[in-house]
Amino acid sequence: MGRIPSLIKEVFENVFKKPATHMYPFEKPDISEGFRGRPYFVWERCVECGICEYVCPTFAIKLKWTNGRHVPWYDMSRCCFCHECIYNCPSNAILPSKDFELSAYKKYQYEGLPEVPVAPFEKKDVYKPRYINIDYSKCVECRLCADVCPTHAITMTIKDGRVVPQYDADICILCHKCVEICPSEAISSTITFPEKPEKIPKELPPSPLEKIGLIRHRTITFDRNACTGCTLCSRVCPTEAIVMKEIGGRLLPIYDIRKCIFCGQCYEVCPVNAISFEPDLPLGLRRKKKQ
Amino acid sequence: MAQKSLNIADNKKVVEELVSTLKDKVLDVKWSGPRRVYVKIAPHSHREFIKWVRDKFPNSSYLVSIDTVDFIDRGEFEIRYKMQIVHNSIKLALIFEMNVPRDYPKVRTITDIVPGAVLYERENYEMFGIIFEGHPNLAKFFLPETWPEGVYPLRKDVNILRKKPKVW
Amino acid sequence: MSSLISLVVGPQHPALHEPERFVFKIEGETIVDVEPRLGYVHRGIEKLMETKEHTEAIYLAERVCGICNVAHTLSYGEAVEEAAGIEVPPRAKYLRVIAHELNRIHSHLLLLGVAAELMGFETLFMLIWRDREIVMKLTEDLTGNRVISAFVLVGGVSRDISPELVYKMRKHLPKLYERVKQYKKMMEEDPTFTARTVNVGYLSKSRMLELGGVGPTARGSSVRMDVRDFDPYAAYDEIPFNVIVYDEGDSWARFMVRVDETLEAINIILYALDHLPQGPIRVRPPRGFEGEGFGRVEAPRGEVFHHTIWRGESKPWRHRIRTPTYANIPAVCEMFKGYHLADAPVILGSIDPCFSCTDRLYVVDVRTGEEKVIPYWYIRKKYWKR
Amino acid sequence: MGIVNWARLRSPWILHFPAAGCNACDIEILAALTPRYDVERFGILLKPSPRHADVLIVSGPVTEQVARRLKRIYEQMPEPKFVIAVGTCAISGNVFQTSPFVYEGVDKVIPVDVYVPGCPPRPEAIIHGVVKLLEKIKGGGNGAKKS
Repeated sequence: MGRIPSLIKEVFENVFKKPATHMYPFEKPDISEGFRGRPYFVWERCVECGICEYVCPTFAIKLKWTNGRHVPWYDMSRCCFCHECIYNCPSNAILPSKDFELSAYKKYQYEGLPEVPVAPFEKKDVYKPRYINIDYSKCVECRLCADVCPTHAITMTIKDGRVVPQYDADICILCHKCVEICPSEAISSTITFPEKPEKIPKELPPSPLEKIGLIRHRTITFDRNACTGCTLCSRVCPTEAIVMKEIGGRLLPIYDIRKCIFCGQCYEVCPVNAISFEPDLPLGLRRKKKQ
Repeated sequence: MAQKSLNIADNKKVVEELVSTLKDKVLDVKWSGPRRVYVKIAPHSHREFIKWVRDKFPNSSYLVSIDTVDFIDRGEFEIRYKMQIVHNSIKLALIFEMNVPRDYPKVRTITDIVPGAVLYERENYEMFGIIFEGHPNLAKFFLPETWPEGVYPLRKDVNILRKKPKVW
Repeated sequence: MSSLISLVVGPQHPALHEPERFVFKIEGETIVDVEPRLGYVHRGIEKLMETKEHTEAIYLAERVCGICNVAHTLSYGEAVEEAAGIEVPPRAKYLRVIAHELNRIHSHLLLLGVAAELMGFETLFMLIWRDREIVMKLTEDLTGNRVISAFVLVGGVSRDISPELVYKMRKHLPKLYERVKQYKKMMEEDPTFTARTVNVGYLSKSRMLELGGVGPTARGSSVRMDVRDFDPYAAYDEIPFNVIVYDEGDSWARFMVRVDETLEAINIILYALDHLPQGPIRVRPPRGFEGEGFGRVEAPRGEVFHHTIWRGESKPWRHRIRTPTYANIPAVCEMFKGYHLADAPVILGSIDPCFSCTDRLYVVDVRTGEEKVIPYWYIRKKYWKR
Repeated sequence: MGIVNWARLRSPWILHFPAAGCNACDIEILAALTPRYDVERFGILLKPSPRHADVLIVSGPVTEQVARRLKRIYEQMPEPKFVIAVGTCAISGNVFQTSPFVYEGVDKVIPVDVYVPGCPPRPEAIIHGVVKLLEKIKGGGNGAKKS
């Protein structure tokens, strides 16, 4: 029994020490400097970019149309306090705090939003601080901007023989994804744009590709009489620009130029040569066609 | 540090020996770093490889995991057996990749060679529907009793998520 | 064999801290066979991983297991970084080591306390948990939360260490070292502890390798395997440390491995603080890439293993997670056999079970029954894409 | 406020049910019992059996398999009974929301009296939640009406 005293000694030492207990509700809790507590949103600074909604792993932040602004609604009952939104906010509109006493009786107390104040730029008689400005003389019609746009504010349309992006300022949340991705720097954000831009200008400048002698292949034509309705073209199409539809008892391809990327796969795969390019593919890009 | 000594030549020697022993069954060898090697093996030859490793290093190798990748575009499953060897200066992770046709996923079990593979095989049966012939108890382990027969959740063509994921 | 009785323990049972079920087949008081049933904690993480980008998925990986969360995020990070071909800055590597080892200390002390409680040794439980608060405070200072740290991100770490915190760690960790040494002495000598653990749950080395046990469970049976040693990640190839191996193979050895590892972890942290390089703490990872990556990490319970396959999209094609408790279940089922039912909690405790790690794959809900019918167009689309 | 209610306020007995969580909340609840925070100051006692408990603490996301067991445990508790949902997973499902098989919160299965958000909540936050529940009982919450 000579082995027990190691613990007995320990116990007796602790009898005369100060208790280790932290008397929490009656005493101020000891919280570290960088503790991740509840995030607070500063509406005056918010530029409505939507990045916080994108990075949130738990769907706790949702952009909603409130009082004429796209502001983030924060649902604390879903928040996992990872502070990813705070690290990513471009305008420091979300502030960390050390609040942890968040318990409540009802779940709806966590949702909702205080009254959204007037955005600072509205006071200066500016409708919105920034717009996306598209320079059509630089646009190479690659449709990357339409692909990345989260709210479909940029969509592709056909005008003056070009497939160009059109911009809807009302839906745009100014996330600047299109500015980042544009390969030809045709999209830029303007700080002092006075008024809402048109969806698409009335007259389009010529395409930059034509200046250097390249011709964009703009049309694919389908010879409906020759078509057998085999659906091969709709299957190979990578962008689902060709859809098969039953017209007059026959299965015929319906073609959407706004989705087409002119890859030529349908042209290559068609067994009866019913698909043709106009103008024809340049020599370097022309594929060998089996007869 | 003595225990951190790593001899890459020794690692290579092991793989060369493996390839020379089971020459016709090895389809491809791919190194990813000095300690990891992917060995593509012929269908239904996994037992020989694992037996070889276990017999050669009985006191210094173990089975890390068995898992499956669903290559739905190629129409086949890829079963991966991961082994680890730690023997003096040999520190090698071996990954045996084996293709199995998607419409007839049936392989022999390895539980008689490595008894610890029981749970991994059950899991792969449950999640991908791969049948391990000769397994002592190929029953449900994770999924509850109400789960319908013939639906294997980790296959790519099974879509059971509730909310749509974000579009960005 | 007529006296064979099946005894169901769980899912809710005072000796188990998580919902799982064990069916013990007992003859008199002796356990003859055991059949585990997991799946109560099954959340479908591997399927969810395929729908998330790495910015979100790192938080999902963190919640595979809350106790060894740094091991899981580190493993996920290592895997994705290997797939994307990113090199992490050296300072971030050292900070990862510090967070990882703090996590290990807290997990081992947690288990030793819980094990003492399972043996009815309440005093030791309370004493260990009191000293564990030192680590919790340091973790909170470093990462911003006591348990779930959100510290490791893909490409680096989320925040830097301050000079005051370095000073604080150097001050408090040697104190903790002394305390843990005291507990080690207690566990070696105290009859309350040794009577319940020595020669209980024995498993030999060769059997352990056959069953594929990992981590402290295997190292208690003189299997000299530690991922930090044979496949070093983060900054472990520059940091000297010892691999703790005990030869006894019983529950006592498994507990002692953990005590010694706690001491070793404190040494590693102090070494890392002395050799902390300067520089940035994070690089930006790309969004979509192609590649395959491994993340193998020695978590407190054993080897955590993430394997990820990316095929050029912003989401992984397949993400595989192998957790340590899952590998240890065949071993623990073997350990139960031949011992008394009263020893079962101690044997189970000696592998440090973590069932939330284990049941990560899938879970069923009756409400969505109709959604399980796979629409034809979905298959068709998947097949005909490219 | 009857004498029974007074007694209940002085010493609520707690049953901790860990649902399919990641253990982080569980160890924080356990940490609240240990010397540093010591909830036994308020007479709170952790009980292993649902028959003895007044308050059920649920942590972690509720899966279908756990939901049935949770319901059974809730039914076994004597009246009046109170439920505290600890952690974001127990309130709304947290990162597992997209998984079709995790309920979005405990309140889809059993009624909840107090929610304690946090991932995981600090032990202080859990104590705060318990204190808030005691206030509710004192102020004539659903428990007082039933008894």
